[in-house]
This record gives sequence, structure tokens and C-alpha cells, in this order.
Amino acid sequence: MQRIINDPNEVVEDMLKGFVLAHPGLIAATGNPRVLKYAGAPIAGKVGVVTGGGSGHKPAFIGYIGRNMLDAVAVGEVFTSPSAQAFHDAFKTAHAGRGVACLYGNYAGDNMNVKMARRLAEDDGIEVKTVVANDDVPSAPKSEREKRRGVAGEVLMWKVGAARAARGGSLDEAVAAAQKAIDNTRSMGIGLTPCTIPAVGKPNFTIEPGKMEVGIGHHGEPGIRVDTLRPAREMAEMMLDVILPDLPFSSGDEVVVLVSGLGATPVMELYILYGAVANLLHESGIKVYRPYIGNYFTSLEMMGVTLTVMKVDDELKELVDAEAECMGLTQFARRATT
Amino acid sequence: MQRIINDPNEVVEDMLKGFVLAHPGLIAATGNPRVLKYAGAPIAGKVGVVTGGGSGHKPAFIGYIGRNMLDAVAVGEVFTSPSAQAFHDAFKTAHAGRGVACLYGNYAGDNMNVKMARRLAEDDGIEVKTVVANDDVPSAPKSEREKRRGVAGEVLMWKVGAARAARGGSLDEAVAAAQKAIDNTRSMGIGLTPCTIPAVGKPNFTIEPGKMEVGIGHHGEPGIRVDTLRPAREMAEMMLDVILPDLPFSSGDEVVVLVSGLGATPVMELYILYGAVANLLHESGIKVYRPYIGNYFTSLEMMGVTLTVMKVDDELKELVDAEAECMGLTQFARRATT
Amino acid sequence: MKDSFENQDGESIVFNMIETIQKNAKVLSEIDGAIGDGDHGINMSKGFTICKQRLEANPGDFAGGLRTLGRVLMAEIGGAMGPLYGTFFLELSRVAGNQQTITRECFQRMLESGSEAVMSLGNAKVGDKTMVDTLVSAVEAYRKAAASGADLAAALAAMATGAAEGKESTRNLVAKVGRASRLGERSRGIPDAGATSCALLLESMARSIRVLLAKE
Amino acid sequence: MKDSFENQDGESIVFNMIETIQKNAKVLSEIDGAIGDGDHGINMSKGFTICKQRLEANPGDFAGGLRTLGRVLMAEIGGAMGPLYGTFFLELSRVAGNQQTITRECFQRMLESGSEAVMSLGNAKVGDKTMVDTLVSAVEAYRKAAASGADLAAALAAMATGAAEGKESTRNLVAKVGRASRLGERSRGIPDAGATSCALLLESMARSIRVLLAKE
Ligand SMILES: Nc1ncnc2c1ncn2[C@@H]1O[C@H](COP(=O)(O)OP(=O)(O)O)[C@@H](O)[C@H]1O
Ligand SMILES: Nc1ncnc2c1ncn2[C@@H]1O[C@H](COP(=O)(O)OP(=O)(O)O)[C@@H](O)[C@H]1O
Ligand SMILES: [Mg+2]
Ligand SMILES: [Mg+2]
Ligand SMILES: [Mg+2]
Ligand SMILES: [Mg+2]
Repeated sequence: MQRIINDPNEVVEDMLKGFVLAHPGLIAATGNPRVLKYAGAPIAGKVGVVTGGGSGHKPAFIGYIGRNMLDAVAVGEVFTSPSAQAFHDAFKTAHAGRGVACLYGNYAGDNMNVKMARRLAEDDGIEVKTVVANDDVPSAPKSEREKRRGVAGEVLMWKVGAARAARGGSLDEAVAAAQKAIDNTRSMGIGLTPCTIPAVGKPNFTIEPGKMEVGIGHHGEPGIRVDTLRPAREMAEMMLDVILPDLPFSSGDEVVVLVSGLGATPVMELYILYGAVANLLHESGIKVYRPYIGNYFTSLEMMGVTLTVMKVDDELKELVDAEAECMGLTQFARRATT
Repeated sequence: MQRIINDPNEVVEDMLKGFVLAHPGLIAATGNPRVLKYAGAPIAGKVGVVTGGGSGHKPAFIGYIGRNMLDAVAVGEVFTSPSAQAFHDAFKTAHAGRGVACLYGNYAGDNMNVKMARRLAEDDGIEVKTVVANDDVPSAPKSEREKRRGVAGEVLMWKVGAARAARGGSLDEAVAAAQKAIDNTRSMGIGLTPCTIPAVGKPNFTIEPGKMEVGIGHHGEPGIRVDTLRPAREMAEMMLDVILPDLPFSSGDEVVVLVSGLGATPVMELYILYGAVANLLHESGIKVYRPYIGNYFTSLEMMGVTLTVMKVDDELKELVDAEAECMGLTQFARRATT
Repeated sequence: MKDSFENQDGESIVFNMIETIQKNAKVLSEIDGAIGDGDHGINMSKGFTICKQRLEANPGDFAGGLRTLGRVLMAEIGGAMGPLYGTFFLELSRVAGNQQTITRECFQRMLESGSEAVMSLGNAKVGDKTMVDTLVSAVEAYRKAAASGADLAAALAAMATGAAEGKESTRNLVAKVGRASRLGERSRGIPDAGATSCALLLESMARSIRVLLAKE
Repeated sequence: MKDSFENQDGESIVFNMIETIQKNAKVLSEIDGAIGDGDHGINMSKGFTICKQRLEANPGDFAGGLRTLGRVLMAEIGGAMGPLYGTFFLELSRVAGNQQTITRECFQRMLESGSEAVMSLGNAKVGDKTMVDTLVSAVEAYRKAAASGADLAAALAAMATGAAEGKESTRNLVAKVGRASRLGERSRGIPDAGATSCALLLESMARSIRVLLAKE
């Protein structure tokens, strides 16, 4: 295990220490060591925007704490949901009197911990509403969409929900915007190598060289099949063939595309894939309104990629384009030169 | 080779296509397929700022093309200097009448190609001045500093030189600022795994599991020794023990710290390392003015890290803090919340 | 042999469960590693060890120990195990809380209430290859023994056997929830990690209580 | 056997060099792979192949072919090889450029001028385990043969032998520049890739010119 760590059981603690030191003025620690917040939070008059999830997905989740982004994040062990207590404390941290939008991914642990945390927050008189991301198409058939996992589409859900809240939206409005974002978003991943949780010390699944796991999840959850490794342009086709019919996306649609590496895939390759995706979308008459290419939601040192497509209308465009400042996604308000 | 590519001999072409498609309004193609430019370049009245280098180092080099950053970049094959022609065309592309600052790294190929390109540019009446980054301390003793390679410190050199040019600096001023930046910058890398050039198909060096190569270069150039893998805090100590005495950095200094992953190391680990670096600098009485942590200058899918430290005065602070917009480093002008 | 024990004497039961988890952490991780992600022992022993520190600083009775354990698991463990085991022990504690003496009937209510809470939170059913298989089999065995007139000690012995059987039953199941579900058919042949830890915990409780009952 | 050849007849010399590089691309990459980064054959054949296309579209004489080759390498190859081989062939072309007939003396000036330009650009010395070892040994052999009265054909034969010897000499050297320098002592035992390609190119030139000289 070729790692830059101290005690493998303390990677989350050590990472959080470094993260807080690295982003003064943007990130602040809180009373709960497993909760970080935006230095400016809670922001008077603003709906609090919160998420939480296991570690090992950088920039997710704490990398999206910031200006016009998330107010507080509950932090779990590597690939493990944060505790109910952490979610509860994150709610309290972000709450400025107008309620809290908890925008998180559909995993058994997260569902349970958020459920318990909401109960606790209710006792405090904090209104919490949730949006559960389920953009990962291969994880369940469309008829069971509520079973699908949340993957890189969460980044767009956060961006949109947080921008709505930053613009003065009510709790219902922020939640509605985030829900609309995720309802219009579909994703799919391809895994090329496994990854190793530091505390475990060896990969807990394998992908043979020359193979790829189509539809893999963000923690190595099983895909829909193992296939021989294909050229980037066939991978793009394969993913769009699953993603596009599911919403469905149709000719004339405008979309945001997010190509996120899983961690160890060189960024060069993400652009190669994007080139293929852009061509195919063009051929389908679908217009890319705005692409994001980079490591937005990773799985430690897995090689591979997640492709995410979100259909946008004027409202979603406006919210995606809003200025944002955080470790994972800093952008100026859209103008000619972006 | 678990890769997201098409023809391994065409990875650079394919990547460039995707990159141009991904950043409309920021990046534009030019007449030379191996030269990309800022969409707004050449900028009337501004000194052109150019670099060039081999591919496989994303965001370097083309990821630093942008507003208040580089105007044009010459692109080479993977780990191979761009041709003299590409440098020459980049100079012409960036030139707006006030000359061109070519800020590049100290590699044999780059030196030769820039030298030839300068000759060609002279014939065109374009004044080109160069700054050669040589921040990699382990690559040669201090007495032979001119032999040292340029590594992640180049990012700071570009940031500073480009900001000076963007603020209306003359060619001499832009070059002086970039030179000052690199003269105050020292770096060192540690490699944990090798990497594979797609066209070659297998790693061209090895690092045994449980070992680390101390002082490794950005293309796997040999380090000063192979050591057993150590905890992050010892790696930090080891690197600072080489970096700090070399400038030397002393108690009371203010520094910019850049921790760049080599590609496949999870970003979590970069923060763990930064936590250790920050503690050690604090103990040495050195104040971190601004840290950058992320994948700023990579080597395909190598695991490992480069630590870069730049001593800053008021001028360097001002230029580092300037607003910038590019794929690799987008930041708002420094204010309370950054 | 007594047929009940005092709530105030029961903290040792919790300490023994902690010791059991600490001792078996490696084994639990190995089982989880065979078909899951290999962290079950790490997750569990982390929570149980923190609980031990709390209890040492702040001793109490059986219900109090269970409450601390449940709270710590809920606060510190996260994942699915934190809320599931957290809920389980908080439910045991809630039912035991206002009882001075823990009788056979009381312990039965504790078990039933705990296992129902786990199932309603986690939505796992018997046969899904989870801790629920252990829990349901154990509670069933306890209930049957009690219904046929067994005393507390005998009912606990039946529970331990039922737990072991429930755990063993997971060996030939295919995982339907959790990380092991990745493997589908390949998850057959290895017992479930949560089912194993649950059996260890219930066996430990049965043993500890029987020791208390044997005391004069 | 003639003792000189016409510039306008010499383009085949360039075509033959191109073919040599294309045929040996795999071998060159393998040699580079043993102690360098394994791309020498790829780099070279890429440039030489582009040159071939240019020449086919736009035929010319010996100097013209060399100029196209030099320019393409300079424009398309990058790395250290682009400017080094680019400079080499541009220098050959420059010296040959205004000569209608290429004599023994002329070819000597071409070689000397080319090898000096390579050394002044790249700063490698004999013994650094680079193409310079081949080049210097070849030029030296040609010069010696010519000085002792050999005709062009014989001087070229000497050059080819000198090139092969120079290349062979790199086998037992430790690399001092370029990527192979990573290996230090371990680079011993394998010839240098650039030295190998340079010997192939010079041998090819010698062979092609001798064919021209033999023609009536
Ligand atoms: N919904 C559920 N209901 C009951 N038990 C569950 C459920 N999901 C998971 N489990 C149990 O959790 C165990 C795994 O725990 P652990 O390894 O600590 O967490 P993780 O699966 O997050 O790595 C499984 O062996 C299974 O018994
Ligand atoms: N400074 C130099 N002078 C002469 N030849 C050099 C020099 N640097 C490198 N070479 C030659 O370049 C060859 C390697 O070329 P190639 O593999 O194409 O490029 P790279 O080393 O960039 O991968 C070496 O075998 C050596 O002969
Ligand atoms: Mg786990
Ligand atoms: Mg090379
Ligand atoms: Mg587990
Ligand atoms: Mg090479």
C-alpha cells in the first residue's frame, strides 16, 4: 500500500486537520471534530445547506463547503456514512433560523443516519428537509429509481441547491431546486482498477488488467457487467447508451456534462473521454451548455470515470452558472470568457 | 494498462480536442495543432506569457492558460518537449507588440527547442525573454543550481509572471517577477509508484511496494535515494530538511506552500502531508502565507507528491493573490474569505 | 441459580461484550474482508472501545451501560452498523431502564423490542444475510424456550444456540444488502460479518447473565 | 565506380534513411525501453514518416530531401531528438545546398558541420552514451580514410564501420545525459538508443551513396 499517511486508522482525523489548516477563511472546524463548516456559516437569513458522506471521495464532500456552496458537512470514516450525531451537529451548525436542506446520496447508512439525525433536529426545533441523490442509472432499473445510488451528480445537486439558498430561496425552494437538479441528472461509472481503504490495507475487490467494470459504484459496488477494456470512444458510447434513454434526453435538449475521474486516472484521459462524449451528444442533437471535467467525486485511487449528464432549463442554467468558491469548484459568474 | 484512451499514439491529439471543446471562451485552438491559446490572446498592450512542455502533467501546462495566466502554450508528446516550431508559434500567438516572456522548466529538450524557437522569433522581430525554472533541489547540488530541473514551482512562477504582465508590466518586469518567484522557490518530490506512457505500454522504471523514491523527478528521473516507505510526517520532515536549508528559509519568513500530487495519490493524502508540513513550518517559525493543495503538476498516474515552498515579500504576495481564471487554478482576488 | 438479576449489578454484561468485540476484531474484519470491505472489526472495536472509556469514567447499571453503548455507537460509528447496533442497544436500555430487576419476561421484551427496531430501521429481512438472521433466530429461540416454561438461564442458553444457528444460516445465503451483495453468488460459503458479531454479542450476554444468576 | 554523385540524384538516400527508421522502429524503442523511456523508435518513425509524405508530395534533390527531413524533425518531433537530428540534417543540407556535385570533400564538410552543430546544441561529449558517440566515431573514421587517400566509396565504408564501432562503444558506457542516466551503473550492457539510430542512419547513407556511385 503506497500511501502518504500516518496511522491508517487515523487518516480521516489527519486529513481533516490538514484541510482546516489549508483553508483558513473558507473552512472552519466546529465543536464536533467530524463536522466542518463554511467560515461564514451560519449565514443570517439563509437556508442552511448540508451534506455528509464517507471520506475518500475528495473533493466530495468537504471540498464543496464554501461561498454559495455547502454550509456544513458531516464527515464519515473512509467509505462509511457519518454518524447520526455528525449529521445532527451539521444541521445545528448550518441552521440560521430558516431551516436546513440536507442534500445527500442514497446509501443505506446515510439514509439511516440522516433519519435519526432529523429526529434529533426536530427535537431542537430545526426544520430539516432532504433531497436524496439517485443519479447512478446502472444501480437499479428505472422502475426502482428510489433504489439507485447517488454518485457524481451530487455535485450538481449541491451546486444548484446551494445557489438557490444563497439567492435567498426558502427551504422549500432550495429543496425543490436541488430535487429538480437530481431528477434531471443521470450518471454512470466505469471502473478500471480497484482501491484500497488504508485501514484495511488491501483492495476489497479486483478488476483484471484488460477488463473494465461497467456501471461500478463509488465504493466498488458491482457494476452491470465486466467487459474487455474498450477504446475511450466506445466507453463514451456505452455510457451514453445507458444514460440518454433513461431520462430520456432528446434532440434539442441542453445539458450540463460532468466527467469526473475516480481518482487515479490521469486528467488527460478525462479530456479524451469528454471529446468522445461531446461528439456523440452533438450527433444526438443534444447541446452541451456547460461541461465540467476533472476529479470532482473520486474513490480513493480507483482508476475510472463517472459520466454525469443533467438536462437544464433557464432556472438550472442560472443556478449552475452562479459564482462559487470552494476547494472543489471555484468559478466566476458565467460571462463571455468562461 | 488500464486506460481511457483511443489510439495510444494519439493521446495528445485526442486530449487537445477534448480540452478545446471543454473550455470554450477560455481556450482557443491556433493554426498549429500543438499550440493552444487563451481565447482573449493576444491582449493588446500586454506582454505575452508563454510556456511549453511535454504532456502528461495536467493541469500543467495547458491548464494554466487563462485570464491573468498564460497566453499560449506549446504542447509536446507525453513527457517530451514540444518542438521548436511549436514554441515559435506560441510566441507569435501570444505576441501583442510588447514582447513575450517564455517561462519554462529546465530540461535538455526544452532548452534546445526554446533556443531554436527564439532564433526564429528574432527573425520575426519578436523579442522573447526567458525564465528557466530550476526549483527541484535534489536534482543537483546548490553549486550547480543551473542544472536543476523545474518541477511544481513552475506553477508559482507562471502565476507571478502572468499577474505582473496582466497588471501592465513590461517584458523586463514580467521576466523579473517570474525570476524572483523561481529564485525564491524550492521543491522536492517523493515517488511511490511508477507510471506508464500510453504509447510505450509499460512502466519504464519501478518502485518496489514498501519503498519510496526520495527526490524523484516529474518523469521518473532518479531521486537521491530509495528508502523504505515512511509515515507522512517523516516524509514532510525529510523534504523540509532538504528544502529549507537550500534557500535558506528562516524563522520569520512568510511562504507560499504548494503540495501537488503526482497524479494517482488520493487528495486526502495531500492534506495529511500538508498537516505535517504546516506543523513543521510553524515549529521553524516560518509562516504559511498561502497554501495550495491539490493536483497542480502531475506525472500521469504516478503516486507521490511534490512539496514546493516559495518565500514571499509584498510584491510576490500581491501577484500570487491576484485573481486568476484557468482550468488548473481559478481564484478570486484575495479577501477575508479565502 | 436465581431467575432474575438486579439492573444495578448488570454493568459487567456490557463490559464483557466490549471485551468480546475487542478480542474478535481481527476475525470480524477477516470475515468482512472475504465478502465485504474488511472493516467490520475495525468499526465495531472502535465504538466499543470508546464506550469502555466512557463507562470506566462513569460507571452505572445494566440499562445505563447499554444506553452509553447505544449512544456511542450512534455518535461515533456511522455507516449502517452505527445506527443499527446503536438503535438495538438503546432499545434494550429503554426497556430495561425503569426496571429494578431484570426478569425473564423483561429480557424477552428487551430482545423483541431491540430486534424490531433494527428491522424497522434497516429494512433487512431474514435471509438477506445480515445481523438480522442472527437476531431473529436468537429471539425466536428465547421466546420458544420461555413459552415452554424454561427459566431465564435456560432461555438464555436457548438464545445463544439460536444466535449461533442464525449466524451459521448466513453461510449459505447470498447477500442481498450491504457491501457483500457485490459478490452475488460468490458471497455464499462465508458467514456474514454482522451476523457473526451479533452472535458473539448475544452469546456474551447469555454467558455474563448466567454468571450473575449463579452468584449468591 | 564514380567518385562523386549529383545532388539532383540523391533524394533516394533520404528515402532509404526513412525506410531504415521505419523498419527498425520497434528495435529502437526496445533498446530505449531497456534503459530509457522506450519511445525512441516511436519518436523517430513518427518524424521520418511525416517527412516521407512531404517528399512524396514534393520531390527534390539530396539537399532538398535533407532540408525537409531536418525541418520536419525540428517541427514535429520535439524532445531532444527533434532539435538534435533536426539540426544535424539541416546542417548537412546547408553545406550540400549550393553544390551541384557531392564530392568526397563536400561530404566530409557536411559530416563535420553536422556533428559539430549537434554537439554545440546538445552539449554531450564522447563517452556520455549518446548519438554523439556514433557520430564522432563515424566522422573520425571518414576523415582518416579520406586523409589516407581513400575515395568516396571507401571513405563511406570506413564511416559505416566507425559508426558501428561508436554505437558498440556505448554498450559499456554509463549514461550521463538523457533518461537512461536514471539507471547509472545499470545502464551498462545495453547500447544507447540514439547511438543505435544514428549508426543505422549513417550506415544507410553509406549504402545508398555507394549504390549511386556504382550506377553508370
Ligand atoms: N440494512 C441492514 N440491516 C441489518 N444489517 C445490515 C444492514 N446493512 C448492513 N448490515 C450488516 O452490516 C454488516 C457490515 O458492517 P460493517 O462492515 O461494519 O459496515 P460496512 O458494510 O459499511 O463496511 C453486514 O455484515 C450486515 O450484517
Ligand atoms: N544532449 C544530448 N546530446 C546528444 N544526444 C542526446 C542528448 N540527449 C539525449 N540524446 C540522445 O537521445 C536519445 C533518446 O532519444 P528519445 O528516446 O527519442 O528521446 P527521450 O530521451 O526524450 O525519450 C538518447 O539515446 C541519446 O542518444
Ligand atoms: Mg465499510
Ligand atoms: Mg521520451
Ligand atoms: Mg464492512
Ligand atoms: Mg526515449
